[in-house]
Amino acid sequence: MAHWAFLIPLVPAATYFVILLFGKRFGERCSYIGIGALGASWVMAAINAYQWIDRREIVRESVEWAQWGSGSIRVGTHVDGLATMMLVVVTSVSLLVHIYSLEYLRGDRRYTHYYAALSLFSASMLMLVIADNTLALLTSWELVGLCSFMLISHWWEDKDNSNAGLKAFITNRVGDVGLIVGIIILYFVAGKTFDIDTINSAALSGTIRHGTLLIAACCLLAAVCSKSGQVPLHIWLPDAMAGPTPVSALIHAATMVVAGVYMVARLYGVFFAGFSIGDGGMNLLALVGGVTMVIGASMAFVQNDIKRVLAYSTISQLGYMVAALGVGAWTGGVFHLFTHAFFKACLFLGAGSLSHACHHTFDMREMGGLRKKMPTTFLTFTIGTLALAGVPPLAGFWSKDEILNGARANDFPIIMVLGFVAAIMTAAYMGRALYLIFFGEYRGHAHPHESPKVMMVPVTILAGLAVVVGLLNAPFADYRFGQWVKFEVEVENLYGAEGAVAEGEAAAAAEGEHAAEGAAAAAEGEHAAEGEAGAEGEAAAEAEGEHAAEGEHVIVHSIAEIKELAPGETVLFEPEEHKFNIGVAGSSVAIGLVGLLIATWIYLLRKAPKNLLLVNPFRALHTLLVQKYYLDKLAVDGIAKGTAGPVADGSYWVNQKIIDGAVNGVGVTTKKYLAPFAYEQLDQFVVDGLYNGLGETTKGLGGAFRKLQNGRIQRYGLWLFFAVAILALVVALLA
Amino acid sequence: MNWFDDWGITLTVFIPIVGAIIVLLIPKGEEETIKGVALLTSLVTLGFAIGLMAEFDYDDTAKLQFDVNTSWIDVINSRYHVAIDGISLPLVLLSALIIVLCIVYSWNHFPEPHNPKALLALMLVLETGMIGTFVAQDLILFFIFFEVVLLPMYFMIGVWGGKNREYASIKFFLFTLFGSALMLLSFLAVYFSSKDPLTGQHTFDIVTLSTAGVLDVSKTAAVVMFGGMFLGFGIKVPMFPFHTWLPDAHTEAPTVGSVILAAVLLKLGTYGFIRVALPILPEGAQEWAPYIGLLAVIGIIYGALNCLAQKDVKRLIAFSSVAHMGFVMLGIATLTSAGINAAVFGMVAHGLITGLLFFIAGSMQERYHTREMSRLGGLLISAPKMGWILGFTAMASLGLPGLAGFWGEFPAILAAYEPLSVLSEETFRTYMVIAAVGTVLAAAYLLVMYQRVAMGEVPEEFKDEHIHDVHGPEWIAWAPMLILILALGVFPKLLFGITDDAVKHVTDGIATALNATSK
Amino acid sequence: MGPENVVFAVIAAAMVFSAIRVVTTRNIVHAALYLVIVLAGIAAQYILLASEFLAWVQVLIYIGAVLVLFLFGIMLTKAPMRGDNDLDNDQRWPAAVASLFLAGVLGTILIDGYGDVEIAEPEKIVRTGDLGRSIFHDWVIPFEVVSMLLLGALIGAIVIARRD
Amino acid sequence: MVLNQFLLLSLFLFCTGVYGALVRRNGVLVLMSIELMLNAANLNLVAFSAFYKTEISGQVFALFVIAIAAAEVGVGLAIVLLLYRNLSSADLDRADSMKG
Amino acid sequence: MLSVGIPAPDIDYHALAPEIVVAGTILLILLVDLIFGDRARAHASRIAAFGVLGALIPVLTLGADGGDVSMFNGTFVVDNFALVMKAFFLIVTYLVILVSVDSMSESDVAEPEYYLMTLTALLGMMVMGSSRDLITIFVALETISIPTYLLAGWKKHEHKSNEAMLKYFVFGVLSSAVMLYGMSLVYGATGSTLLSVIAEGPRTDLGQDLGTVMNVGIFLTLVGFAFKVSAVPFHFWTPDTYEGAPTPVTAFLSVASKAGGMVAIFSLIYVGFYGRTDAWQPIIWVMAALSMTVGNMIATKQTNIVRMLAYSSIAQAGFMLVPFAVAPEDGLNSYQSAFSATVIYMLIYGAMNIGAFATLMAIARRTRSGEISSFAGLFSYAPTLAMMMSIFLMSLAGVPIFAGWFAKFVMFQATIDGGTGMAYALGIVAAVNSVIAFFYYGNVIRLMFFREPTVEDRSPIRVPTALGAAIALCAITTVAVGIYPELFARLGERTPF
Repeated sequence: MAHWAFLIPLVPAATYFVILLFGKRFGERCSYIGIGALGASWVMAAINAYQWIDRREIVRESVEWAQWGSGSIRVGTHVDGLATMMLVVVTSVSLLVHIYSLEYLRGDRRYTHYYAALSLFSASMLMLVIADNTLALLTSWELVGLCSFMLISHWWEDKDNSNAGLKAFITNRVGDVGLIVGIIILYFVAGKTFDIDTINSAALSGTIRHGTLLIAACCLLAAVCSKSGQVPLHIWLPDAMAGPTPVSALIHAATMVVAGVYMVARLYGVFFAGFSIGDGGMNLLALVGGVTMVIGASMAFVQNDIKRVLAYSTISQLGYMVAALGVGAWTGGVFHLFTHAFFKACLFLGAGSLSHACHHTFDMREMGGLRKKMPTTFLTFTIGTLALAGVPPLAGFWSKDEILNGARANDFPIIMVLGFVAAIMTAAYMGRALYLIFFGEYRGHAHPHESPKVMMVPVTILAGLAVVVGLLNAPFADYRFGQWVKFEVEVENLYGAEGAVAEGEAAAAAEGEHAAEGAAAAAEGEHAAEGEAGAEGEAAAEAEGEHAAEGEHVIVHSIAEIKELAPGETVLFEPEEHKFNIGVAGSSVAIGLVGLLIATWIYLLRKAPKNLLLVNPFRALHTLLVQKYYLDKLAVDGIAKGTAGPVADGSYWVNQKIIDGAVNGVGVTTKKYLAPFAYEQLDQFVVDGLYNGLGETTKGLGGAFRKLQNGRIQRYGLWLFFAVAILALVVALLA
Repeated sequence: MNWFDDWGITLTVFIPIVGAIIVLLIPKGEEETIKGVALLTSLVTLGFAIGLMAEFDYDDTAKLQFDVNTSWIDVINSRYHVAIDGISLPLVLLSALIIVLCIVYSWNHFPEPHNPKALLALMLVLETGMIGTFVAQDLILFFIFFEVVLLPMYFMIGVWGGKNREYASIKFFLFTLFGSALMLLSFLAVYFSSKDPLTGQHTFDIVTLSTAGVLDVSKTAAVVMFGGMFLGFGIKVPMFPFHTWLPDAHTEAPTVGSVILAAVLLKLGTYGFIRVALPILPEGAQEWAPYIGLLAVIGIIYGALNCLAQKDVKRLIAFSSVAHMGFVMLGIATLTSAGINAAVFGMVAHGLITGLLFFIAGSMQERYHTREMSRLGGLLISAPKMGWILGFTAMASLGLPGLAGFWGEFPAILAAYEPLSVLSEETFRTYMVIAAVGTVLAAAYLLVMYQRVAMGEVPEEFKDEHIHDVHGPEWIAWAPMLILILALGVFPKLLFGITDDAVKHVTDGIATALNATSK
Repeated sequence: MGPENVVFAVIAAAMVFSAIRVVTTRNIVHAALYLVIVLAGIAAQYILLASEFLAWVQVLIYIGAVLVLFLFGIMLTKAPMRGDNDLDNDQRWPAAVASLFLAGVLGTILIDGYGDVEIAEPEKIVRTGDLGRSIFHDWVIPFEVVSMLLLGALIGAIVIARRD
Repeated sequence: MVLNQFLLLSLFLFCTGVYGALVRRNGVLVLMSIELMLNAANLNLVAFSAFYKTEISGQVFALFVIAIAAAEVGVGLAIVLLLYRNLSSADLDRADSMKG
Repeated sequence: MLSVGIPAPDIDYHALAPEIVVAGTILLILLVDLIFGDRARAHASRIAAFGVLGALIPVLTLGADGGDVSMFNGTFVVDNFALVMKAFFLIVTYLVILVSVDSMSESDVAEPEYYLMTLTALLGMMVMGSSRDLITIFVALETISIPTYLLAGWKKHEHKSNEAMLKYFVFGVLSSAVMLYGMSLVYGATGSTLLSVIAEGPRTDLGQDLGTVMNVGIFLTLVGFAFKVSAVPFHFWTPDTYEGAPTPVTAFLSVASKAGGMVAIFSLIYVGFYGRTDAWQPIIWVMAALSMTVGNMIATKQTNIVRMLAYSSIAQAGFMLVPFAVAPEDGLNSYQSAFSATVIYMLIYGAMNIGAFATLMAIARRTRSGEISSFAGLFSYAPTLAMMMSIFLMSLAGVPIFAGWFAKFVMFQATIDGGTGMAYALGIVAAVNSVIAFFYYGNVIRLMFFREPTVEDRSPIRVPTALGAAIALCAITTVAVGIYPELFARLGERTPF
């Protein structure tokens, strides 16, 4: 199947054109075309997954796409574990969303367009995950953005919706600048290629100057920020909730927004080497992720719109993934991507179901007590919430735990702390949402009822998946996921080697030395690597053994290790994996539960004093610090509320006013002042004026000359003789 | 097909003008005949262009094919030398196609004052000029064709234009004329500095002049000569400080005028750089490249900012041309084959995309009788198909990958990362980043335009009006462009495959002349 | 200073005076009469320069014909015969400046160019026959053309001047 | 005799003629001034002709000039007459309807 | 008769045939008029036209013969240049006659005499083409001038026509006085009136440096011709005369008479003064630059079409002078491109300018006005005339594919060939001016095409056959030469002395 992987996106792509061109003829039946196409893709993805697990053979296919000068630009597919995993996730969620939308969107004005866009999105997203080069990645990256724009502004009659779409697209474009620049830099430094494997390999092999690599990585990070909602470019994501809810589930929770994370995972060599992830300490990638997860989570507290709560939650969870990759926990990050897709989609679709029941409102203040009226929704939503909060053995627990453990093991304490903070907040705000919606009295005016089966079946399936998928990488499952999906790239050590672009004179000077050293260190390094790998535990040793048999390459985990090798030697690079740690797991569970308890305390039991928000936040913070280990309910209540109030409000304010405001401000300034200035002042006046001025001057001079022509012949004669006399003098002087 | 080798290009170039004369001879009353003859002429021309395409030897696109070289003005050693290579071919096809589409488009709604005879004749004359420019291999012949397009366009704007047409047409004419005068001076300077190795005389032959050693000039002289050409071509492109004629011309021109202007006329300038200025004066090019690059990126940003300030759809599209041609010029300024390939691709893509945008803007104006974005809205409701086409084209215009526009922009930006080795990398990398930022602004103005025009509710004033969706002639005119935009976007090799060798020939020449390592 | 120089000086003085009067006198008929003196003076200078034939032509044509023509013109246009203050226009000063300027420039050049080279005594007087031979050998074309010109000018002047 | 005495006399006549032609309003007077200028040129020619012994083309030239000057005067007077008839004045500055 | 023993000069009557035919035609017209009086009024134009065409025949046979003929001690030479110029004058005069026929027969002017004057001027021009001697040049110039003075006032009942004649006459006579004075100085410096002797430079046997005298003499001589070609600052008569004179006469003045002056400049400079570059080149440089600039600038302000064309012709004269101003000093052959540039420019200018005036006359038959504003909307009721006018104006502006581009082209070519800083500077002045020129040419076109007509009568304009033929001839020439410049280029190439 992997050889035919291009069919997987091609089927929905064809569907897009079919629906677009003949949609009117099919009417509502076009949805079945879409579902059929996705079904086919899903089947192919499943077959592919099976084959991958079976053979684990990376398959690449490509054709020439463009050419210029000496370079031939190829495009093709690249199917490995990561791609396989993504194919499964995307086709699964997309298929379920397609089905769900049958009912949810029934009777919509642009039903056919909706399905067409959904098909196009699926196609683009599938293409994105199997792209073998950065250019194809960029293409599909932009295409998913376009689909996102189309679907967010699906109900474009309302200006707010189209504004949201615009905001999404333009914000993403800002990030795309980074992507474009990053890709271009990588194209050149990796030896004029867009091929991802080559780029990864080149990045790790030491042929590229570190500074350049850092710039490239930073550029790509900007794209990650925009696409995957990282601070400070996350602002579009909450607004994107203006689109239909299934779209939010598919695009803005499960798939498109993780494209950034996927890209980091895909080009991990670049990030790993560029941000020196293996060296520990702190790096920008981890920092961005860490900050995002806390800020995202904190803002989720103050939302009344259920979809916005989920949106901030998504931001926060994406922050986890990015942070995971930033700390070197590659598998953790990718695994979290995997699990998150299911439970977050489940939550969104649940939210859709709620709104379907409650007169298309998403306002939690108009809900409450829906537990009895919508039991399936309640059940699935609860599973999703618990999975998100990291309650074992649900999916979120395993993946989040792995991230925190990775941060610990790779020596990123700050990230770990931030992770815990975010975890507690996550549990708390999800608890809050759960209680506000399903418990207490119903506060709305509609007559809520359970949604039809067409909607609830997908939700239930997702809930079921949210329960089980986490087990794939559980210790008792032999960390299967980690074996199936891993980052590995063949690297030739060129640090200090002849012909390496590395560093001009310095490198040249050191060359001889290095060569000698390298040769001596060759055997040693090999052994060391092996030894270390062996010490890592059975699973790793096993994996290595396999590889050693296959590719006969030594496996290394860090650049330092590569550098120790002899120049020219080829190794297999893999980020180091850290497996289950009971301490971290326990803490995270505890923290999750604490969060839930806080929420329970406040929202379910309604024990919190009403004026708690008025408490001076500094005093609250002080109290929190001083009475750190107090398990006093009131104190906890106070701290929780205090944190949830002003800090979240503050960060929301920052979000809305400063960051959003800055962007809007830049936008408004550009539009209101800069652009008119450029247009009215510069273009119309200065530039135009200059040219018109030339014309006027000509005419003005013409007028002056005309005065000489006063109509009297003797005056003409006078000019004649003046001219004669003067010119005669000139001639005489020249002679 | 021996006769075709000899006559193919000549017929393609001159059939339109014969058609124009026939059109002029038909009495004014017989409108159907006039239209028929004009359409037939343009179709035959397109047929010949396609014949050229079919007979073209794609294995050697750098070679000049269908070469015809006979005497013309012996006094100044100027010859009738026409031929096409991989750079010319796409542009010839584009020109022939656009004219057919324009004639079809205007079939039933000629702009006021109603005078199909004159308008069609002008369009056919334009066609001769455009195709002629793309095939000429002699500087004087090139110059003549380059100038032939001037008059018809001037009249087109001036007679059939909007309110401010006189100002616009004069401005267009004067700018271009001024540029041509200086360009001609440069051509002459080149002529007098040249020596044809075969005849020992001065020569105007572009091919000969592009050969190393034919031109004997000091670096300073080369820089000055290039400056003249720069002005001539740069005004036509138009590059940043010389662009002010463009918005006026576009805004005032009738729809087909805008389309032809955007689709083909602007390319004459960029084509001139690639065909004439760079190969003949590589040393001049080297000195000018950073400044061309600078003006190009200023154009990108400046054009985009101005777009944001526009209230008028057509004017917005016009300013977007400034930005897009900035990308083309940036590609050219890198002097690399990636950059120039991108430029040629950008020329074709911009021709199709912006041409289509102008078509749509024209159709909208015809229906709404206004181009004020604040008064428009809900196109997707009133005329959904047109709304979709507009959306598609806007996306293509903002450089969405998978559509043609991308392949003009991205490789240009890419090429700026690593310009020819004799150029400053730092400078061009800065340009690269600025140009990339330009893409954000492009998205902004196009989407804002789309939002204003196509989305939202239908404004009160048009609520009760019947807005006709895309009709027959419009479909016929637009469908080929839509298909090409998509096809070129998905299979860029269709075009890159043709241009690459020819461009490489040019860049290799430049690199050799400058002792640079060709990249 | 030989006798011819004395003659020259006397005639020249008369010519200079008369010329100035021609352009300054307030009586138009006087101007014509002063012009006679100048033209006659020129004829005299011709003789000094040993060009008798030319001198006679000068007298015959200028004094005999042209001047009569002028007088006719004066009468036909009913020009005021007596002093007329309004005979000059308002650009006397600029005109004076222009002509003096010109005189200055050209005079300097002439003095500079020819210094005080002498006109030597003629070895042989230029005879009318020589002139005729010269005209009919070298300048037949101008001669014939002048005849056509005079014919044309005559007819043209009649057409313009006649009343109809 | 010094050549320059004739030349300077001629120059004087010429410049006087210039002055007159520029200042005199009456057409006939302007024609007279022009005659001064032409005669000045003639004097030059004859002087040079006498100066270069073997050269008589100067005198021939002068003859032609005299003939043509006569024609010019004839034409000029015709013009002045016509002007007088149409404008009732022989003043040149009356004719200034076209300017600019 | 031969008592004084004048040896009969060698006369090649074949070489003189064109002039003889023209002179004969003049006499024939006179005779016919004398004998038949008013009955033959209408035939004068035909006789003139046939005479002119008849004179063209020997020009062509002479051209076919090849070989230069030099007569009368070198004062009169018939070479390629002379033949080309004579043919040009003949054709231009023929066109002017065509243009004049209807306009003259419809007004109350003296018709046979009109042609007589025209042919007399033509005779002067033809002689000018062959003159290689100051006396002949002077006589030829006056033969051009005096009849044209009279022609300018031919509509003698019109004040403007009188005024045109007066100004032309006064200015012309003043200039020729200056010229004559200059010639006397040149003669004084070199001791000869023969250009071939003058070319040897000032006499050195006097122990005096006559260089300055000669240079000033050269300059003063050129003034007379600068007046003829209406180069600034000797152009003042031009607008007034052009405006007031009958339009066919204006056409004649603007092309034939101007070309006559230009031909004289050719002979003088390239045969006589070539070695004295420092005398004439700076002056011509200044005149060229001034003419282009001043002519164009004032033209932009004109409201009368003829006046505008007058200023345009001043500017065009500037363009024609450019090659002189930049002709390189080294060697005799290197002025080739400068020389042929002006010849070509002149030929092309003739076609397009006569065309413009002819079209103007055709249009004025309807509008009865010389105001530019009266051209408004012409395209809507007289599309062909509007197109013709546009062709000529565009050509004057130098827009390809009309002949004017090639004229401008060779002019620019000459500046670059000149290769000096001053040459380039003048080239830039010319370039800027060719853009400015479009302001006013374009303005007329704009009015014709883009405006609503202001006249009431919008029926198509009937164009008399002769006039139409002239317009057509000019238009065909303008377009044909524009597309295939070789037609004229060859003439320019073959002409140098």
